[in-house]
Amino acid sequence: MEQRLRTEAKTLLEQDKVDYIIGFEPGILKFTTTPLITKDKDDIDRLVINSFIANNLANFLTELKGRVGIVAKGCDSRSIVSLIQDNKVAREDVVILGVPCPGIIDLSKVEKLVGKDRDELDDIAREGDKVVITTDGKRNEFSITEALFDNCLGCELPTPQEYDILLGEPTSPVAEIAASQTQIARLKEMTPQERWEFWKNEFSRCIRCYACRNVCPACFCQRCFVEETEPQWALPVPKWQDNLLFQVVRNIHVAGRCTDCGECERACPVNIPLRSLTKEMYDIVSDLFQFKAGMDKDAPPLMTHYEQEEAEDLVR
Amino acid sequence: MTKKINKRDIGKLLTQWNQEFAIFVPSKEGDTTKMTSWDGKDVSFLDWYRNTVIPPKASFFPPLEEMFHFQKNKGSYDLELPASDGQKKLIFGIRPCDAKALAILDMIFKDAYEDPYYLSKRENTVLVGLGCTNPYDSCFCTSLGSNPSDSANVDIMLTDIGDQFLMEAITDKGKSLIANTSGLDDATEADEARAKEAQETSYRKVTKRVDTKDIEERLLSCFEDQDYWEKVTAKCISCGICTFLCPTCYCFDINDELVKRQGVRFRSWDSCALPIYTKMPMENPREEKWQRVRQKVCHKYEFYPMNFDVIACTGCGRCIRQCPVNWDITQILASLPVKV
Amino acid sequence: MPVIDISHRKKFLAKGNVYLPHIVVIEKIIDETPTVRTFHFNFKDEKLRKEFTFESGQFAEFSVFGIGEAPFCISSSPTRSGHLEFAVQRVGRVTNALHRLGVGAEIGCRGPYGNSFPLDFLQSKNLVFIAGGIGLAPLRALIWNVIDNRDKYKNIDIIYGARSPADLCFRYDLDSWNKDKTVNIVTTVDKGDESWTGREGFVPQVLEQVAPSATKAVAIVCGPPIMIRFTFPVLEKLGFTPKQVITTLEKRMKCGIGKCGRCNIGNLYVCRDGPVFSYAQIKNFISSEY
Amino acid sequence: MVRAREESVSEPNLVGFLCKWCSYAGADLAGTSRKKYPANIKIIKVPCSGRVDPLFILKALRLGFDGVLVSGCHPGECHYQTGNYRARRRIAITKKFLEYMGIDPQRIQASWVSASEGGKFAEVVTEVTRELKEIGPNQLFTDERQGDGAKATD
Repeated sequence: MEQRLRTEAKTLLEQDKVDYIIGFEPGILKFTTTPLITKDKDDIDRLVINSFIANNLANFLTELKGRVGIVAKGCDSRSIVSLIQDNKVAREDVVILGVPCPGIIDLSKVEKLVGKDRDELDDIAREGDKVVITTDGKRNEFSITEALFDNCLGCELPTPQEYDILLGEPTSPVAEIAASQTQIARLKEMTPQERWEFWKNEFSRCIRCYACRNVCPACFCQRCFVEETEPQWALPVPKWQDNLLFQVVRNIHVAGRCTDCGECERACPVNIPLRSLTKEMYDIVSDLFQFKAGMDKDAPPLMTHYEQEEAEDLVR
Repeated sequence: MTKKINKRDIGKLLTQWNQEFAIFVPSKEGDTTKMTSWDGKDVSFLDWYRNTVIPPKASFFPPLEEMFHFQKNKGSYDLELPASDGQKKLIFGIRPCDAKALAILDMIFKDAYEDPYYLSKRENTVLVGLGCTNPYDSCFCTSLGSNPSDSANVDIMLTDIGDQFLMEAITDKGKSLIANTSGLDDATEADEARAKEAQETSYRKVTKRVDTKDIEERLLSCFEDQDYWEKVTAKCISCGICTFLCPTCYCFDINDELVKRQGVRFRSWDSCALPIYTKMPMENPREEKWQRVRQKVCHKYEFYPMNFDVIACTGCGRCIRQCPVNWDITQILASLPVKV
Repeated sequence: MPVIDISHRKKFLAKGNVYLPHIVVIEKIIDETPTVRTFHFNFKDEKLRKEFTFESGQFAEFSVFGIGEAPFCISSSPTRSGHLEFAVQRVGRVTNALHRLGVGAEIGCRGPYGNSFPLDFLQSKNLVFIAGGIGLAPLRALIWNVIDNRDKYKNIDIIYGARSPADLCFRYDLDSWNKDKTVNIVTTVDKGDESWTGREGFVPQVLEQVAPSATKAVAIVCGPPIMIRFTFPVLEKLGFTPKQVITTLEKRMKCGIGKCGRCNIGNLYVCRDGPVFSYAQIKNFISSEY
Repeated sequence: MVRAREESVSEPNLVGFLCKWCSYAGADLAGTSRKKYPANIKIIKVPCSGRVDPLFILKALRLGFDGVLVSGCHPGECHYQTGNYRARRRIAITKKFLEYMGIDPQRIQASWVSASEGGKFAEVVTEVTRELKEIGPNQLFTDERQGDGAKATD
């Protein structure tokens, strides 16, 4: 797949079909990858596809000017489609290099499985439905479902639906829906007061670095409401009340655009379980309006559309 | 005056110190780690602690701090400074890189005008350092004039020598504390030899490097090279992680809140990575991402040294470990297009 | 490092805490333009009212409690006692709040901060003041100082521009300076209206036309960044060396004392090492950051 | 309209975002036709219920209001054709999502009130006020410093 990607990417640049290629290259740290955004053919040989290509590269599309060839997993391709639906990206300006995605390995889960930090591990290898983590020369086998990101476990469409070039054979979902929802299920068992306390507690840790927002392809506003000063909607300081307000409103604002890619939670430096918010919103939108983000580039976006008869029971 | 203490007696030692000090130790909060108030018994951090995600600067320069209160009274205002608790504090287990970072922060907070909030906490606190035995692959302190066992910026330094910690008093503060602490054994020459060996082993474990030679000149020479900066910052997402979690970053914002005639002025962490940081109504001098990243790199490696003769980076590696896109400052410093 | 002695600036700290403002009272408000107001103010504290001193070019941090704090230069001259002044253009949260205040309102003030115009260096020189819009405010603090010590300085040229005739600030000052025959004032607007009989054109262009001599002269420049950017090359063309050009800059500031970080130009902080700079000091960094 | 909170601790504070074409006129009519309804509502006129960003709702709760009412034209009667349909989607997801966060969904209310429905407006406000009284004051965003859930009504 990697070789195919390099060939295709090089061709796209050489034939001047795109101005940029966005993909992944190995990160400096073990078991990491990092986005590669380049115009230069010589960089193409650094492109990789492996079990650690976590970033949602669609995030960079709204920033780059020009035609872009972009490596996209299932969830990323839906983010791209969502951007097309919102007229933030023109379909003809992107060449989607689709990666059928078997799921991405969550390093923090791996660390917990073996009780060691990432840099103390010798190897992490995926072998079918197993993951083999080698530490101190010893092989530790686990089911892959224990090592994938929660959102990968619940992923509905691991193979991009929208692509120009599909780099491999379509894959089927891992479909561990329950496992992907354990945190949400736990929250739903709580009383409303307990849930509010839970979130209050989580958001008192927030340092307002805005990584969740900046890493999110659906958060493309030129100016975010938290930066408004007249009126000042939220204090620009890390008080839990304002942290919580920011995140709740952010979730409402990206409803119907969020594809459950899990980037916000992965980026959060203080490990707030943000996906327990985004995924719930994803489900609410799906239940109420049978809408799933980024499925159909020709469908109108959730919030610009309506049906005559819907959600009427919530209005007096 | 070198002492030693059994690792299993650390709980007792902290209990003893707790009489006089509020003790702060590395703690887990959710999946993140920071220095928090010791609960009086848990010393399990000795097993898992490598370094905290939130740097210890937060104990002196918190993410959110009340500067003063104000009360509105028929159009008049009464201002009131927050009462200082006067409580003496002890941070147990601070890493050499973070202790050095505090020494770096002292310079800016003492410069010209003294910053009363930071300095009062600093004066009130004893730092007990703990040498690293297991640095991260992202650590590069040895390139910045420090090392995993550096005792230069703490009051008391602990070195892991197996079942025990060697305990050295570094400052007068540290000496008097150790003199008043019971239950410590004198370290033998063999202990000190073991410590030295352990320190050398740790030193070798730090493998990441940056070349800081002529760094100020090199950065100045490519300051205007927009193409270069654009290329190396393309993947940055302009979040505040690398700066907020940097132990030497000190930028802050000041904001008011007024509810029912009771007001507070806050100071909170701010970041040069965020566009709004420098935004003026008509103009933003650092509108573009590459300008902001350049500012971050240059501030640490060029401007701070120009003002205070020290690089404002201690090689703790947090910015590399925590970056959502794995941006690496050492790569930038290594790839500067130097024009001779 | 640029060790600067600022001990004289620390005289007026409230309770020894540099961030704690003093309470000042607004005594008079003058509408300069539709968006600019001058506030006359004085300290609530009797003692401070008598003892407070500052130098031309310095600024202070003013707060509207509950809204926030912003820096403004003190636009009156230390040679004129009785009250202090600052001028505010309505552009953001704090400035809007200031414009909503009336006479008698209490606001916070801490300062004075920053350096000041180098009076010794300016002595016995020809002075060319170049200002745009509200940029005249800090220069005004110096111009009055110079006029009150007229014999110490040589010729004075003032080139002042604004977007439109209605945007010209301190017209009452321009009128009174104009009475002095040794002061040459040129006003210009980007675009005039029916009643405007003066010059039209941007400040840098008008400067080029007026072409003041660089011999034994110092140019003192203040205005929006775009004006400053285009003025420097013109001055260079007229023969002014970087050392002969002095400017006072504005950046987003919060703390006012060189700590919060945002107002730097290279290693210099506008609030602590400035706001008054010679072009020679900042030219390394200014092109892509100001 | 600012009540002394101390006098009536249990009286809920409600903010209403009313569409200027229908519900605001409906409220006006309720007033002029002397329909009785609780004075607990603070009314903010908006050009259309579609103007109400869920942010407004959160901000009102953050400021300590006990409930928020968004009221617009009946479906099919929007002055701008579709504004109220969009409002309906927004309110639906906001209500569901806030419920998940642990906020009582009754704090977020929506109604369709036309310019001629002064009576309905009075009924809605009466009903909502009663419900808010039942669920008690909004303490969601209070913390130690603000004590009793201070209102930023001044």
